[in-house]
Amino acid sequence: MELILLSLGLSCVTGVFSLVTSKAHAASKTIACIGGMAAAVLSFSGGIGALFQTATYASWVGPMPFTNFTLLLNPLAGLLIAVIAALAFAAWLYGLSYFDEYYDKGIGIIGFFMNLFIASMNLVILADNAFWFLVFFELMSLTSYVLVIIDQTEKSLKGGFLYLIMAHIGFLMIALSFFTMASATGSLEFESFRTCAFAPGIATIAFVLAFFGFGAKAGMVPFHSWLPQAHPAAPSNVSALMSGGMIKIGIFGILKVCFDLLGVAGGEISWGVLVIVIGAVSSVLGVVYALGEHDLKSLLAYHSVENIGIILLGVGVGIYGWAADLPWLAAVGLLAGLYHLVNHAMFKGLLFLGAGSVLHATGTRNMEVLGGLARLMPVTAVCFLIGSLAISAIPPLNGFVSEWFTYQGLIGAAMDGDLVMRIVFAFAVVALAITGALAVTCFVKAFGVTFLARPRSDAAEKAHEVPAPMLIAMVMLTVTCVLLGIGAAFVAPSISSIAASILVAPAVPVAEGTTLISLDTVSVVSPLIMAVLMAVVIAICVLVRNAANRKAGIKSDPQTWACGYEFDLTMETLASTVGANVKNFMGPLYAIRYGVNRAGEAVSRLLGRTLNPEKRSTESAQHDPEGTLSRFDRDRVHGIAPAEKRAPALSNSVFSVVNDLGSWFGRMESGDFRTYIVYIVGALIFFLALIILVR
Amino acid sequence: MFSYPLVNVLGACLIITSMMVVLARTGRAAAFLYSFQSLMLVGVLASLGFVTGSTELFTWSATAFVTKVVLVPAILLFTLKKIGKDAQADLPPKLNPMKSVALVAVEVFVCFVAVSSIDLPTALEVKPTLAVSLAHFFIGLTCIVIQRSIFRQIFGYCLMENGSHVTLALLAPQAPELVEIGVATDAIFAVVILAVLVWRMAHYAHTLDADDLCELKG
Amino acid sequence: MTIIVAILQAVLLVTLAPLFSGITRKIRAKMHSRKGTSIMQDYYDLAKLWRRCEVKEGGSGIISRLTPPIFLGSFILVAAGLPLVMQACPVPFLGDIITVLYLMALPRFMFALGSIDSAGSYTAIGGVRELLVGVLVEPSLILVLFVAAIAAGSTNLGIMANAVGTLQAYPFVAIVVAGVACAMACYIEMGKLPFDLAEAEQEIQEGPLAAYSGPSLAMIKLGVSVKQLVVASLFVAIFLPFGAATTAAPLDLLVGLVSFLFKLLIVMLIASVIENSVMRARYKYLGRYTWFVVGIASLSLVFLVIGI
Amino acid sequence: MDYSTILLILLGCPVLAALLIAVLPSKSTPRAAYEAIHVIALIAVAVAGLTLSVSAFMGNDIFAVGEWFHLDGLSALFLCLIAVIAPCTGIYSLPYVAHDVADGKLGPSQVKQYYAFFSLFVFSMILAVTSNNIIMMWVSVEATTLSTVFLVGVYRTKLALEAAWKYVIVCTAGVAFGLFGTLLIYANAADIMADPHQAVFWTAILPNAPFMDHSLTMIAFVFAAIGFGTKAGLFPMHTWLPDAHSEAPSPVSALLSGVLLKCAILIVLRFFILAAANVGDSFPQTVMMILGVLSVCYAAFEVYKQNDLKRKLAYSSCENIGLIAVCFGIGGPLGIIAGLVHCVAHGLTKALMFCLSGNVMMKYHTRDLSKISGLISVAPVTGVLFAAGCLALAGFPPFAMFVSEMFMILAGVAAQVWWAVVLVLIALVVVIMALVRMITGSALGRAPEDVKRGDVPVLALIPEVVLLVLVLVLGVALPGPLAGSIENATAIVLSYEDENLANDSLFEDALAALAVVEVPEGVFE
Repeated sequence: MELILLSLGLSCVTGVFSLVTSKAHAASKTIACIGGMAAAVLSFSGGIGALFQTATYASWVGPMPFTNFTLLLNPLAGLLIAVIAALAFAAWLYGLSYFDEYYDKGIGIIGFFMNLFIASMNLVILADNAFWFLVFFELMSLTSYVLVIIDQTEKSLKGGFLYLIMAHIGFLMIALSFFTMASATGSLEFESFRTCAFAPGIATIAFVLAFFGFGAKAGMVPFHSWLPQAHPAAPSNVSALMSGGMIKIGIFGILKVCFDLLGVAGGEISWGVLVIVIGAVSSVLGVVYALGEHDLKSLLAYHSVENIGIILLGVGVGIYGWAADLPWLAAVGLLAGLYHLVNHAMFKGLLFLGAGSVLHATGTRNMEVLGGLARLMPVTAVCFLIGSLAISAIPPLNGFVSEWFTYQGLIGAAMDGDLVMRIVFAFAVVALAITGALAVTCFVKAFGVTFLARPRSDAAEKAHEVPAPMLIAMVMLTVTCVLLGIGAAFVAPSISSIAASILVAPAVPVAEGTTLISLDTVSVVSPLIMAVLMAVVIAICVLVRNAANRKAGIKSDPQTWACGYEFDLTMETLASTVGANVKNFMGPLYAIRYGVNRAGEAVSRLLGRTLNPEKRSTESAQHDPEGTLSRFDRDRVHGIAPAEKRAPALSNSVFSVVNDLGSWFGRMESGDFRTYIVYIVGALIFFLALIILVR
Repeated sequence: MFSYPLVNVLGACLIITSMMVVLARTGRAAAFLYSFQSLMLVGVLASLGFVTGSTELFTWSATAFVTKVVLVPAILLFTLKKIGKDAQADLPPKLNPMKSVALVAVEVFVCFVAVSSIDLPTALEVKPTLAVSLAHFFIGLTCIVIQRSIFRQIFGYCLMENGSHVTLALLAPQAPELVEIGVATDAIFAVVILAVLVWRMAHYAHTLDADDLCELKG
Repeated sequence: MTIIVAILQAVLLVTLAPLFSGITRKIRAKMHSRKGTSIMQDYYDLAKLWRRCEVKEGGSGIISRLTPPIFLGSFILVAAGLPLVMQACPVPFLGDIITVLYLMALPRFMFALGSIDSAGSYTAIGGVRELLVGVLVEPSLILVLFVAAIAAGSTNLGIMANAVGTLQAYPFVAIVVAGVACAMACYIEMGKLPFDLAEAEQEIQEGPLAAYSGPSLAMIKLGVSVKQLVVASLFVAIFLPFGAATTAAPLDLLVGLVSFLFKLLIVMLIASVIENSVMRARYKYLGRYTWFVVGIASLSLVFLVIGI
Repeated sequence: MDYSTILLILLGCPVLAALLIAVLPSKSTPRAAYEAIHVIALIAVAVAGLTLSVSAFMGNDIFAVGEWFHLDGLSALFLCLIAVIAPCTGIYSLPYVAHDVADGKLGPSQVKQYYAFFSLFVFSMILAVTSNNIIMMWVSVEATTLSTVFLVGVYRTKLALEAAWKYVIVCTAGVAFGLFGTLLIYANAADIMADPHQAVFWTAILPNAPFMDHSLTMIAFVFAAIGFGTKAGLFPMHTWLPDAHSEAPSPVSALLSGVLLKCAILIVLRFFILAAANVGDSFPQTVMMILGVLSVCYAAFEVYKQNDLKRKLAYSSCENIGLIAVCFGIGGPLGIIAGLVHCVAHGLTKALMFCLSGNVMMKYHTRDLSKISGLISVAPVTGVLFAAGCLALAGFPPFAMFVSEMFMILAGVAAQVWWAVVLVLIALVVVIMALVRMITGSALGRAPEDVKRGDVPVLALIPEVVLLVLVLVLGVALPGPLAGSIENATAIVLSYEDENLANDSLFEDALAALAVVEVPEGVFE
């Protein structure tokens, strides 16, 4: 605890110093990064230390008279803090070079807010009081909002706007949830929630509100729309921190509310079902929409939606097992969820840093104009490839381990479940399988189109390997990914003990020697041995093939064979090639988005017409300015999205409805003050009538 | 002679005079009528003073005489003179006289009904006057609402003021003089300020038409 | 002991793969009323390629070089883990269905990357399509395996094979229906008509190979043949485990081996007969067929849920 | 010097200043003379006001001139607000007026008028807050209108005059209803009290309130709520508010919105207390709730729609006054606390924002938001203050309004008025959308070419920084004295309730009461 508090203090001090020195760009950057790294090291050691200890609790009389300032560090909090600290360390290290580009955009501001952002994330995790939790939760949104809009381009401003609004909606739901509990216990301390046996109705209301509230932060469907807009807009290492770290706070919140705060009240099976269904939908839709993206960072952001879905599947199994009193399931579900949480933080952080390196080297995130980077920036390419393999759950990397546990949890749950539950779990398993297959496709696209084949633009041709700090940061995360994979047998027991501490139950055995075991489904897997075997077999194949090559010789032909046509760069696989193919089969899923957006637009139009009939007639004359582009150009600019018909995003429809309502209300104020007086008299009469009604 | 019926009769006169103020064709005529109507008000106050034996009310009527019968009409006439040719101060009202009278009648009726349901010992004897004062207030509001000329709307304000003055006298005959003086001076200040505003409007914007003052809207 | 079985299995499948491929070609020729090549023709082809000089084409780099070994290696690993001659996994930690499925994703991943790497347009299209076929097959395959796993009470292939082999897997009808669905899913995965024409260049599975030559091409061609056998074996292992050894006694193993080869041959024969009686479907309409398979798989789920 | 004298000095200073300024000849007196008098008077107000507030927070009930003036914990809170915001906006006026004079918008006589009426305005607000005589309360509210008319119309453009006219007509008409309410209460009290002369004093009526006639008290409360609610800017009586706020000079808008509206709320609250003591709290709460929810919902959409910076802020005031009304409508210790904290928080925040809008107008010479962009690059300090102010107004931590909004939600959830909570929250989201959009569009983005770089005078920035610091401090901590004062004030408001919760910490009591006390039924029962 002391270590973490020290690190928080350090973050704040660093932030202020960085702000103060913001005129001297390099100094400000160095202060921010070094200080941030030191703080990250401190909080990492603090977090790791907390994993194996009992919870520490600290409470002070805070500045607010109605409530104390209370912190709680338990293993779950320790895990989250350690994960965020690891990411933060990589992000700061990366920033040492990456922030050079941000000198004229206010490096001091970045240093200040990024430090505050990390500190507020840690405080959200630690806070054990509803009021302070909410304060830090909002601060976290706010500080990250500043980081999102730091570029001040139109796109980033729009993305940041949507982000802040969604975060706030989520925040309000969380507030309602906490206050529902508080009004039953009469205190804002989590300690009082924890010991209160809520009535089932209240508990369910609180859980559902909290689930959707935190879900909005986590970016699950249907609250995902901010994620692909906001994350890409931030500096890449901040995106890594947001996508890898911040959205996990949403998961943390769900776990905290469900198991900790409502622990005494006990859960309901239906909560688990809700979480699983939302998780399944999020995972499939997330990856499907990711496939439609061209912007490397948007693609990664959509993948966060997918991975949050997978984490939710694990968590859902945990909640189900807990509510149905199946200790093994509860433990393995949570293990799967938490493991994937850690994994996702690592590989998504890595991938965003990789995307940042691409951006740094070429100045663009549009995959269509990249290509051929593997030769120019080999280290980045290897790191990105390993990250891609990990996120696609290819054994023996870490993504595979957590998804394996998720599958075991789901199948194990189905074995014990009744009729309805079996169908639910079958649905979840199928969704997870589709997600896995699509994720493979998606990362073939992301890696292949960006790094392989030939460069398709000058920018890509002139790319160069990024400076050492950035490389070290990426390599660090890559190594972590690999270690979390092949060392799973050593990591899983500690995560399992965290799950046990959440459930207040003895830990179930999940590993034996180098093998991971799944008791209920009687199955084992050993990433370490598998890795060795794969290495051996593949090495043998390589050796054999190379021996043959040596004997027969090897030549190089610079020309690509194009079935007799003259080769040209547009023949290469573009992101849209993949997208168009996917759309072929996944059309209905894109149609959902189109349909929803379209319905929103129709409703807003209808409302607008009825409310303000005279205003609308001019707007119909507008036509799509992109209509004149050729299909190819359109694809290069927008990805396959134009292949599906574009409808304005749902958020736009909402804004337009709000605006129309505003105009409609505004007609009340015609400008003639004589009618205003009539309103006053009307109000008077209304309330006098109310008196008659009351008496 | 000096008893509640007198108060009530004078109250009825108040309604009629105030209606005349509303219906007057020119601002000048309205100012004189208002002076006359204020005289009625002074009468009401004085007679109430006799009836209740409250000395405060005599002071009140004296101040009311000075302020309402003399000062306010003088200010308004002065304003009218100042406006002169800057803008048209006499504009036809939005509602024709027939409808206005009908509206006022309805208001008086509603006020009577409303007041009759109130049982307050202080106001038991003067219920009709209480209703009149309330109606008077609403006539003032009506004046503001139906007049196009903002100069004429000042009269609306004055009528409202008179109405509440009577109510004050009826319900709070024992209130300290200072309160009454506060209310009265407030009214004077208000009229002065309104008058200055009207003059400025005429001077700077060259219009006194309320329909022209609809540029600021929601 | 079981390790030896595993290695044996892997070696066996690798060595037999060209033979089975040759056999199906022979059958096709017969059905087309042609004489056809020798059933050993694939061996000759591979041997010839093995001696050829390799040409690195276009923009291809290290990924292209790595793809053939990884492709072949992964399938060898899968082959080693399947309960083929025994009703148990020779290497238990390779025998989990999830492991198998995800292990099979690695070659697909590398295959598609390799196809993009060479910068040719035809190769890449093939690679991407191959990925998408995977996407389409995955739901039905996982659903079938889900049913089998629940019926057998484990996700371990060996235990599943044992449960089916000893007729202990509970909802019997569900298992049978699941078997049918699994057969269809595996058939699609094998890359046969009407879905694919595995040995035609510029088709889905072989299209990406356009940029390969020499030993690499040989290796990847071998890999494709092994893949077909592995996929077929997966079906055989789970749903037709009859005759496989229940103990590790040498005699039992021998019986198991013979029966496995026999079953595999039958399956491959049936597959090639079907293959040669249908025409090529348009890739665009692949979804219709796979939906049908998903339907059957769901049916098995329904049977499982209601316990028939 | 005893506190009564200080109270008189407090009242006297601004009047004297106003008279002095009025007496000085406008042609020959340099502007500095006006400014000096103005500043001295305001500093006196600040010192005296804060001294009195602090002593009132200690629990003193201060009376002056018999019982005519009265300062208790409740009014001290509002006096405190005046004592802080009036000097801030007053000092802000100096550079603002100087700028307008340099621009040729204001002549010497207008400057004189401005400073004279400014002092008068401050006086009338102090009067409204401290008067104990209920008729005097009405007079003072009327006086606030009259003293600000020329401040609103000081520019003498057609629009400014139109706004001033609307302001004065709508407010006097509305406030006249307040007089009827006042009179009804007075007559009612005079009947039952031994000494009818005492019936004009609020402190004297309160103990007798339970014996008044119920129907009349209800009618009186409705009249008062409508009448003084007009001044407070509650829907549908708010119509003067956007016009007056948008056309007035920015410091005046700040004072109007930051303090005047709150003073009107205080008066409504006084009547609320009387009515609640008489007929129970459910009826006045229902009235406040309806007015509040309507205001919040209406104004929120207007805030979003408006494209005029100051109108946007004005509607936001309307929305926040609605929130305060909702808090009182929810009732209970928590609701009242929430309302009072919100009064303070919003007062400071909105004063800040209106001052900043003045900065913006000094730089851009327009209020049209579509023409204002890149504020941060044009005037960095103003830009940062502006962005922070918007966030503060949107209710983000660590700013003061976050605390009160949280309290409101908590109170609403505890009272189980879900419909109101949900409506208000939707409205709040809309408001946040509007304000964040304003940050996005105006504070950030590309600056127009024709705007000169560089910040406004330092003297204009100082009061804003002070206000922002206050908002920030209140957001992270409720300092002891303030918390104590809010407890005092709440206790006064809750005096109609049987069990007196005002012991050690009302906050904790209020929270704890949630668990113990049976949750009150919906406000309509």
